[in-house]
Amino acid sequence: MKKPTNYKIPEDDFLAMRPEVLAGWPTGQRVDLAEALEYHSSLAAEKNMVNRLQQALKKGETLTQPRAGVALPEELKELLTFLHQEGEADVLPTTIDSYTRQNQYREADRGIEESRHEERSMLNGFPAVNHGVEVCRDVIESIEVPLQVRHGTPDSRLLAEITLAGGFSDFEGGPISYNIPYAKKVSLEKTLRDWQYVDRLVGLYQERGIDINREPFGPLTGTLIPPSTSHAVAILEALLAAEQGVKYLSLGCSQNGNMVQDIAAIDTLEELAEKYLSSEGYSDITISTVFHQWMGGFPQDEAKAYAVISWGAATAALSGATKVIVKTPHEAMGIPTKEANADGLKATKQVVNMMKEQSFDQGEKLDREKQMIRQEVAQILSRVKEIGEGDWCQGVIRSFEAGILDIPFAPSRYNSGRVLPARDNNGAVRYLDSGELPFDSEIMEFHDNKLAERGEFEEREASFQMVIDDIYAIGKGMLIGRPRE
Amino acid sequence: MKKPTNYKIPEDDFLAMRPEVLAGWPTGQRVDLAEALEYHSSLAAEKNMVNRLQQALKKGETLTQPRAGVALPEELKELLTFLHQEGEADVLPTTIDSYTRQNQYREADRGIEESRHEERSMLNGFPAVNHGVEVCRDVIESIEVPLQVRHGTPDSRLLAEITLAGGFSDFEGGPISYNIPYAKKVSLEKTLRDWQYVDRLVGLYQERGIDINREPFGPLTGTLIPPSTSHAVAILEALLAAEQGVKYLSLGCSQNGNMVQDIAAIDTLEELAEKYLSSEGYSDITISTVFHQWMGGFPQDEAKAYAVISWGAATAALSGATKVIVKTPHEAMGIPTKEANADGLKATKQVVNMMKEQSFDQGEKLDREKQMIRQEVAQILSRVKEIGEGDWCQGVIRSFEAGILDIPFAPSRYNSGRVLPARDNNGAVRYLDSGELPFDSEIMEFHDNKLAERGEFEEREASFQMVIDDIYAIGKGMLIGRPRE
Amino acid sequence: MNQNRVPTVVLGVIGADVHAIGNQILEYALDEAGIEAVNIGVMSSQQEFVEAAVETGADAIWVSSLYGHGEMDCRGLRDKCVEAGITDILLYVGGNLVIGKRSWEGVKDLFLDMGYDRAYPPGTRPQEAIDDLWQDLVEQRESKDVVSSLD
Amino acid sequence: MNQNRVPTVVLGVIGADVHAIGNQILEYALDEAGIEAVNIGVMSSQQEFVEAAVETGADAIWVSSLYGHGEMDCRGLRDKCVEAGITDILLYVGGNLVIGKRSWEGVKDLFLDMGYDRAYPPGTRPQEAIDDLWQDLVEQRESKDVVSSLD
Ligand code: B12
Ligand code: B12
Repeated sequence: MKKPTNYKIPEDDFLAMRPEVLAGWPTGQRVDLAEALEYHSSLAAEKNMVNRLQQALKKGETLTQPRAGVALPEELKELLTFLHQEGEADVLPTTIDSYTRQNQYREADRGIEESRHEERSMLNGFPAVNHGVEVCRDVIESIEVPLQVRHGTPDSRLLAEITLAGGFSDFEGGPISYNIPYAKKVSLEKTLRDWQYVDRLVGLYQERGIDINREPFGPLTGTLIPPSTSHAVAILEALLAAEQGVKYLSLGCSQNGNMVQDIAAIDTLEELAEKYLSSEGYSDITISTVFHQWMGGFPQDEAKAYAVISWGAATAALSGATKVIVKTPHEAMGIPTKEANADGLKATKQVVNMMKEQSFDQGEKLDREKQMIRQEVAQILSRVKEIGEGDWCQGVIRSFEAGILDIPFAPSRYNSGRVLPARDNNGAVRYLDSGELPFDSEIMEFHDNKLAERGEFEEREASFQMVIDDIYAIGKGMLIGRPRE
Repeated sequence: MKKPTNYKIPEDDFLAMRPEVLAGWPTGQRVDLAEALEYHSSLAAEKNMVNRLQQALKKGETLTQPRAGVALPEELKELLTFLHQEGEADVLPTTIDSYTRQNQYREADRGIEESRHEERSMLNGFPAVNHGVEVCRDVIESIEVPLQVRHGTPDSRLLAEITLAGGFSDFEGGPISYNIPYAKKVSLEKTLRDWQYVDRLVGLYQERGIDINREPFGPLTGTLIPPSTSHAVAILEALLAAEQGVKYLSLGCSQNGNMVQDIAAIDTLEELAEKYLSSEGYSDITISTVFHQWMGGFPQDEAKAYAVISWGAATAALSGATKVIVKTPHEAMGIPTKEANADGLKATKQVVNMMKEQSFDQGEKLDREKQMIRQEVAQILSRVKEIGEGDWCQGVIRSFEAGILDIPFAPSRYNSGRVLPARDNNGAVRYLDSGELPFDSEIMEFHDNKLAERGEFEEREASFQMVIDDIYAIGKGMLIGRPRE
Repeated sequence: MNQNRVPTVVLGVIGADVHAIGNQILEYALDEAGIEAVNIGVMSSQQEFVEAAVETGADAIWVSSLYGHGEMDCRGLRDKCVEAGITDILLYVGGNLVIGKRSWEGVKDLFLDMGYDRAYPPGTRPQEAIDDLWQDLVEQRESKDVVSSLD
Repeated sequence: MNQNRVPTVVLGVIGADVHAIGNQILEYALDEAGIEAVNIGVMSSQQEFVEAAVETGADAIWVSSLYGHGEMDCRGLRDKCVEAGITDILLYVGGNLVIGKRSWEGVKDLFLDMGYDRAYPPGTRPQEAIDDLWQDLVEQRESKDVVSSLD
């Protein structure tokens, strides 16, 4: 098989690939593109995600969205309705279970059965492939707002076919962001190809007049990811998607906890994505932004969890993100009850509503953070392009091999795992060890100095113990993992 | 009786007044100054509030403090211990019940009895006068951190005598702040005199080497108070206290919800208080600051209440206030259970801990807010001094008569009640009607313009309906009370 | 109730309670609704409520209690009304009536048992009580009409 | 357990679970404690755990499950160990073992009944389990000593 390169799959080639994909599970047979397009046209405009996001962009809203998914459709409808009505969620997800994410549809079937039998969800999400197109449509029809598929599936071709035909108008993930943090042995060659398929499918809908939004998964491993790392990935995935005909993209990252750095992250993400997309010749793309409330370990105490949630909501509002993905007071313990999920949403909504008319002085500190992110992203992406000899697909593959792209704490064996992040003395996330990231000495010194400053303050060397302390910190009530006395 | 003037009560005069005060209720007989001083000296340094506040000032901490008080001492000890241990409160209060606040000691006795009988607190606070010195000391001894008396008592002379002798090292209130928002028919002449007594008593402790902190009640009616109004009152009360020998003062105000304005408020409060104190010749005073989480109507929903609490905590931390007074998720419903009280504290602590190393760009917006507050306070206070012919006591009395001092929504008949506040289009609190406040045209125009801007946006005139909408807004999930569609 | 007269409500905050804001809003809302509002303000005793009601020939008394002592402060108001000869006057009560967050049903029964006609939980919109008032006044008049037609 | 040998623990994350961070920290903590850590990483099957344990002559298997499918994934591991002839190997399990926030006592019993020696709730500090391990190993040795002295 040819190595994947960043070219738009010709429609005929694409259509030739479809039967095999759809044969992956019996429910695939039901998918019919023409009929699906018609179905989308028949849906009210309010149920289309692109429509809702455009509106938010225009009005400067920050929309709230939960994570939520259970094994059975009736329960899913009840859950989503509750989150919309009681939780005041602006847009809704359907989170897919972990078996489906691994294409283990047989295990998912077992999970469905066990869930029916035990009368509680034995799956951590909704196995949309097993349920099939009609069941998805039944869900879509019963909910008043647009739905997005959220998953973490390296090979989501069949999932995309079924859920898009099922009426979903937004699909999360990407070849890097749903591989490196979500898999151990899946090669980037494979995911790059599989996501070209997904993006091409979205492009097909788009070309035929149905707006579908795509959202790379910004947070990656969710834990102390320096903004330039997640930005580089998000922009690469945006470029790859754009090539296949995707027109609407939500790009995001997760809260790190230092407000200035977090605001700088959202600001630059939009700015840089637009810059790269247009300089690469994709000029009619609409970008919205997504801010994830803290994605690492949460405090077990619910009151403290509310604090983390609210602080994330405040940052989202101040950064002007188009959407905020909401955590719940049960986060550290397990998949939330619908009530706990609604509580996270309500707390977020209250803060967003109270902040939406407010803005801050933006001065030197913010400028400096933005400038650092811009430089770091530029240096990473120019090396990626260079090593790929102008091809972004090859660039991604070779960059991960060489550690030019390197995601902290990721389980994938295709990730070199040399980069170590840690917080500086103000809680901003820096590179403690930048591994093989292609940074110049100015950037390296900046990070080294920042961490030396903290080391001095704490009277210890910056080391892996510091990283561990930072991983635990928010769960233990702090932002920075100070040494224990 | 002579009109009150701002002079230091001679010690002999003061001692001559004491017997009558102490005769106010049988427990007064037990108070013995010399013995009380000895008792304070015997207490561990950690139990002294001044000590703790100095430490916080030095380290740049923001201490957390709840409101809490129940009828019976055993329950009070249990409650306070819980709030310290489980709620991680840094310093603790004892909130006094409303009968004691009105010197209705007989009703308080009935409340104690009913509480014993019903086995739940039938009083909204701790009737310290009825319980007396020994019971107070028993409470002090069982708690590891310093305790402050929080009340709302126009005439708190006996309460101060008993609680200070009982080992409390911090006493809240003042002649204006515990009169105008807390009483209907009590004259300022009376409260000015009664608080001279209280401050003189504190001065006596101070002169004899026992540090006692005094805290004017910053929030006043707690609802949409423009910073210059509460600052003017806080500074006046600081000046009056300083004259009587008070050396340690915590000055505060409550959150209004616009972060820039709130930070400006805390910044200028400290700055202006120091300026006025030293220009009036009180140079050895230590000022700390207190930020109250939103003091107006709360959302009933607990998740939303957490959001308001957390947002207040964030503002407190960013403003660098020495202490934050914490609300609870039960606020809209009733006096919180000890668990709910601890929950508010824990959420606050989490935010404060996550924010404490962070700071912001401070630019033009903040400067402008600060500049407005400085000018407004200067204009009010210079009129107060002028109309008092150089005497601050007389200045206060005449200013309230003339509406030069005027507290929105206050129940007192000594308040002219012409001032109406409302939020501008960014949620900052402005003067919709500045009544007789002695502002120059520049200031008036500033406020008018701000409110006109909002009026235009909302397509309605700024009116009392806007004020009502703002009063309800936070309780209904918004900062600004927009017209209903 | 005189058929052509604007109805009159005496309102105030009972006991040692100084919560003034809701009281000011209630007065404004009654005014806007075309009801004569006699506001005796905060810190009002039972006696003051009754006197004001007698003096103004009020149709209803609206008692607020926010600060938690409502249970102790509100007991006995109906008796005082009866003593003063305004036996049938409508008594409404609202606010944060008891100490702490308790189930509303229990609290409501407590106050209805004390002789109040209606009780309102925290967060009640004034309009709700105003609607109730019009309805109660109509019913009262109808039942009086029945009585007088039986004369 | 060989008296002079450094104890060996096989650790990994079971099923389709990719939560890698706790696993990395556990490995580091075991290392620091002077225990040989054989980390088979995330997404490991029961078979992989057993094979690694047999191969390395491990004293214990530490299974992590975070993502909620622990109940389905962990069932049967003890049987597989017995089949593979490592009947007495210590089996510890920890993480967010079930879906949702459930009472820990119930969850613990569920996993002990499945044949695990110890189960740990979310938020367990690695040191706690390391202390338990040392203790369990001593006890195991003592009971083996008793057995061998009876031979
Ligand atoms: C970071 C994170 C992620 C990252 C993981 C990145 C990566 N590859 O590692 C991402 C974003 C990719 C992710 C994905 C998912 N996640 Co996740 N995730 C988390 C989160 C926020 C933190 C986990 C973490 O790193 N903690 C820090 C480490 C140090 O702690 P730890 O993992 O708990 O491990 C410690 C202890 O538990 C203990 N321990 C663990 N195992 C063992 C074993 C033994 C023997 C012992 C002694 C001790 C022990 O020691 C460890 C070290 O101290 C948790 C919630 C939380 N805890 O706040 C959710 C959480 C674990 N995730 C959850 C879920 C459901 C998912 C998803 C299915 C997605 C979803 N619903 O949206 C996918 C699953 C993908 C998959 N196939 O596995 C749920 C699990 C629900 C449940 N059990 O009911 C949680 C609890 C969140 C929630 N409340 O919904 N997640
Ligand atoms: C602002 C406020 C204050 C201000 C009041 C300033 C002033 N003079 O008005 C200050 C700071 C001075 C204050 C003091 C105290 N307060 Co206060 N205060 C509040 C707060 C935050 C808002 C009240 C408010 O203005 N709401 C907005 C208005 C518009 O709403 P409202 O008052 O509820 O009134 C509306 C409805 O209830 C209804 N309504 C009211 N009465 C009636 C009657 C009828 C017939 C009808 C139909 C409807 C109706 O209509 C009104 C208009 O919409 C509330 C908590 C909350 N609600 O969030 C606590 C609260 C009322 N206070 C409380 C307490 C305990 C006190 C203190 C004892 C202090 C303390 N513990 O620290 C003192 C009491 C002093 C005294 N002697 O009364 C408690 C009462 C506890 C309880 N019942 O269990 C509360 C609930 C806070 C709490 N959870 O602890 N307080």
